[in-house]
Amino acid sequence: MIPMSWYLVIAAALFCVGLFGVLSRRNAVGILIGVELMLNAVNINLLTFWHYYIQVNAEPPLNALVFTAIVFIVAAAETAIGLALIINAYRQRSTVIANDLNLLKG
Amino acid sequence: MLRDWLYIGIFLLISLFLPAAAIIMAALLSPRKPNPQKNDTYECGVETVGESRVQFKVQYYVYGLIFLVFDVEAVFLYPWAVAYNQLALYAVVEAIIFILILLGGLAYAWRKKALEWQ
Amino acid sequence: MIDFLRDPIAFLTQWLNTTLLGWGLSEQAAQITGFAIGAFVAATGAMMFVTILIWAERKLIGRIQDRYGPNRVGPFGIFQSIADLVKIFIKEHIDPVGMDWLPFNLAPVLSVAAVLTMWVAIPFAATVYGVDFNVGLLYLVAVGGLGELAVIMAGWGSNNKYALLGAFRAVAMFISYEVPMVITLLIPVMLTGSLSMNDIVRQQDVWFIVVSPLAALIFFISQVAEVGRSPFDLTEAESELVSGFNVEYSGLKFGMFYVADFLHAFTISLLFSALFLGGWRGPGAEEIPILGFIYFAIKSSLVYFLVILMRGSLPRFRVDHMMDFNWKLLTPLSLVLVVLTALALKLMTGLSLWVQIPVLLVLNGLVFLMAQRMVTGFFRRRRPREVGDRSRPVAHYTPPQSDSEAQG
Amino acid sequence: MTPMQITFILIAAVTLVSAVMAVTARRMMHAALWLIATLMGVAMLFATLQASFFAVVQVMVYVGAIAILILFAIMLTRRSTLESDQASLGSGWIINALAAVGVFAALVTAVWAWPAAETVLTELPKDAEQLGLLGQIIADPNGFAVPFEVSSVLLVAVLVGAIYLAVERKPQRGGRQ
Repeated sequence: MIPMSWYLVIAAALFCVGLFGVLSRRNAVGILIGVELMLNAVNINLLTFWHYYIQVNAEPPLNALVFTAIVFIVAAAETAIGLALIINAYRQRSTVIANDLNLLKG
Repeated sequence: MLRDWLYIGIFLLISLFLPAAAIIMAALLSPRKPNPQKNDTYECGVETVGESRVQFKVQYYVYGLIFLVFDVEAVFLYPWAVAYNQLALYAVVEAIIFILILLGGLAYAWRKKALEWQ
Repeated sequence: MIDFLRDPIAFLTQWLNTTLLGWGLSEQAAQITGFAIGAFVAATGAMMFVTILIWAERKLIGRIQDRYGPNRVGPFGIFQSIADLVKIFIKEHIDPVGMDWLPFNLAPVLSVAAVLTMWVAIPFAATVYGVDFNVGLLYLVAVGGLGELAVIMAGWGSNNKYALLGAFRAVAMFISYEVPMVITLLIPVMLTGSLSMNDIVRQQDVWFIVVSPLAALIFFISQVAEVGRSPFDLTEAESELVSGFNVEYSGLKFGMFYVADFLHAFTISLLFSALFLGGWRGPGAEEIPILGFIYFAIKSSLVYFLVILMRGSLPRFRVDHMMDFNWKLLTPLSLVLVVLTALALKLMTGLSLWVQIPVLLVLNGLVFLMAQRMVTGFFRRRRPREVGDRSRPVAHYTPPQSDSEAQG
Repeated sequence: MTPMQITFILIAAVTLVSAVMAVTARRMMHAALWLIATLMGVAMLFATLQASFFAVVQVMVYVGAIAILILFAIMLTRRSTLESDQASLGSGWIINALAAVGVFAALVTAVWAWPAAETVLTELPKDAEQLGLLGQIIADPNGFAVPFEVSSVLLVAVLVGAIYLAVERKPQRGGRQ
C-alpha cells in the first residue's frame, strides 16, 4: 500500500501549484481556480490524516469528516461570492484582469 | 472497499474505451473529403454571421448559483438521512430548521425575481 | 443445469473464475480479470441494447402518431436500427472550422461513458450487480451529472454560437432539475437508512412509490428532464436553436450522443424502478435470482414505456415555463415534502407499518392538493393579464370571410 | 512497486499535470476544463484513501456544481477574457514560480522531518467510513449542530449576496440611479 508521505507530498504540490496560480494569474477567474486547487490540497491532507487516525487508533475521527464537509461548504461559498464579484466588476469596468480592477486606488 | 473502487475504475476505463474505439473505427472506415463549405460553421444553410462569441445572460449564473447552494446543502443532509432512524426528535427538528433556512433563501431569490428567465 | 437456470450470472462468474485459476493466475488477478470481462460484456451489451431501444421507441412513437414505424427491414422492422447503425458507421466525420480538437472529440465519448458508468452500481438482481458500496445512490447522482460536462465540451468545441447557446441552455436546465431530484432522494434514504442501492431495494417490503408517491413523481419528472426528453427536450429544440449542442457533429460522433440519450432514458427507468418500484423484489426473487432479473426488466420496461408515452404525447415546454416549473414548484414542493415526511415518520416511531403508510399517503395527498390549489390559484389570478398570450391560433376555425378579423 | 502504488502514481501525475495546465492555460475555458480534470483526479485520490463519501461528493459538488459555475462565469465575462489571450500570467510569474517552489520545498522538508509520515496506509475495514455516525454528530448539539446550522446560514447569506451582486438592478422609476 501507499506511504502517507506520498499523499502529503501530492497535497503540498497541489497547494503550491494553486499558490502559483493565485499569485501570477492576471484573470480574476484564474485566481479563483488557483484558490480551488489550494482548498483541494487541504482536503487531501484532512482525509489522509483521517485515514491515518483510524488506522492508528481504530476509531473514526468524525471531526475530520465534519471539517472536510465544512471546507466543501466554504469552497462553494467562496466560489459563488467571488464569481459574483467578478461578474459585477466586469459589468462596471468591462474587464476581469485583476490589475485593472483598481477602483479603490482612485 | 478498495476493491469496489478498483472495479469502478475498470468499468470507467472500459466504458470510455468502447465508444472511443467505435468512433476511431468509424473514422477509419468513413470517407474523408473536406472542403471549405462543408467544414464551415453550420447555420441552417445560410452564410455564417459573426463569430461564436455571443454574450451570455447573467441568468445562467444565477441558476448555477442557486443550484450550487442547494446541492451543497442537500449533499450534507445525506449523512443525516442515513442516520435518520437513530436520531431523536430534536435532531430531526434541527435538520428541519436547516431546510427552512434554505427555503428562506429560495424565497428571497423568488422575491428578487432572480428565478425569472428573462 | 438447474443451478445455471436459477442464477446464470453467478454460475458463469464461478465458471470463469475457476477457468482463470486453472490457467495459473493468482486468485486476486483471476477475480479482477473476471470482473473486467464481465464489465466488458455488460458495457458492450448495454450499447448493443440501444439498437433494440431505438427500434422499440420508433415503433411505439409510430403507433402513437398513427403510423407503422419501421417495418421494412426484417420482421416488424426489427433490423432497422442495425441498418441505421451500419449507415452511421460509414458516414463522413466533418471537422468544423475553428473547432477545439480535444473537447470536440472527447464530448461524445464522455457522454456515453457517463451513462455506462452508472450501470456498475445498479442492482439488477439479488446477486447481479457490479459493485454494492456504501454510497451507491450518491455515486449514481454524481456520475449522472457528468453528462453535463460532455454537453458543455460539445458546445464549446464546435465553435458555433448555436451549439454554445444550446449547450448552456441545456446545462442550465440539467442543473436546475438536479435540485429537486437530489432533495427527494433523501426520502428513500431516510426510509432505508443506507445509501447502498442493494440495501434500498432490500428494504422495500412496501414499494416506496406507495409510501411516498409524490416523491416518486417529483423524481420521475426531474429524471425525465435530466435526460432531456420531451416535454423537456429544449436541448434539441429544432425550431429555436438549430438543433442544440450537437449541430456540428456528424457520423458516429453524432450517433454517440444518440446512444447516450437512449441509454440514459433507459437508465432512468432502471433507477426509478430500483428506487421506487422495489427493484428486483418479487415472489421468489431472493432464492431464484433470475426471477428477480425478470421482475426488474418488466418494471423498468413499464417505466420506459411511460417515458416514451410522455415523449409521444406532450408538447414542448417553453424555456421560461420550464424554469418556473422547476424553481417555483418542484423545488419548494420537494423541500416541504422532505420536512413533513421526516417529521411525520419521527413522530410515528414504534407504530406499525400499517399506521405509518396510510398517514404518509394522506400527507403526500395533502401536500399535492395544496400545491395544486396554489398553482391553479396562481394561474387564475394571472389569467386576465395573459389573455393575449393564451389564445392558440391552431384551435380556431374561422370562415374565410371574417379572415381579417381573426387575424387582427 | 505494488499495483496500488503504480495506480497512485498515475492518478497523482494526472492530477498534477492538469493542475499545472489549469493555472497556465491561455484560454480560461481550457483552464476550467483542466481544473475539472484535476478535481476528478483528486476524487480518485479520495477513493484510494477509502473516503468514498467524499470522493462522490467531490464529483457532485466540485465537478458538478462549482466547476459548472466557473464555466458559466467564464462565458459571462468572455469578451474581456478573449482580449487578454496573449498574456495569461502576470509579469512577475518567474518570481512567483520560485516562491511556490520554495513553499513546496519547505513543506516537503517538513513532511520528511516527521517520522510518522512514512506510515504505510493499509486497507480499512468496509464499514470504516461510518456515514451514520457522521449524520448523528452533525445533528448532535454537543457535536457539530451549531456549525452546521451556521453553515446553512452562511450559504443562504451567499445566495442573497451573490444574487444582489450579480443580478442587474433595473433603474427604478423616479429613484436615484
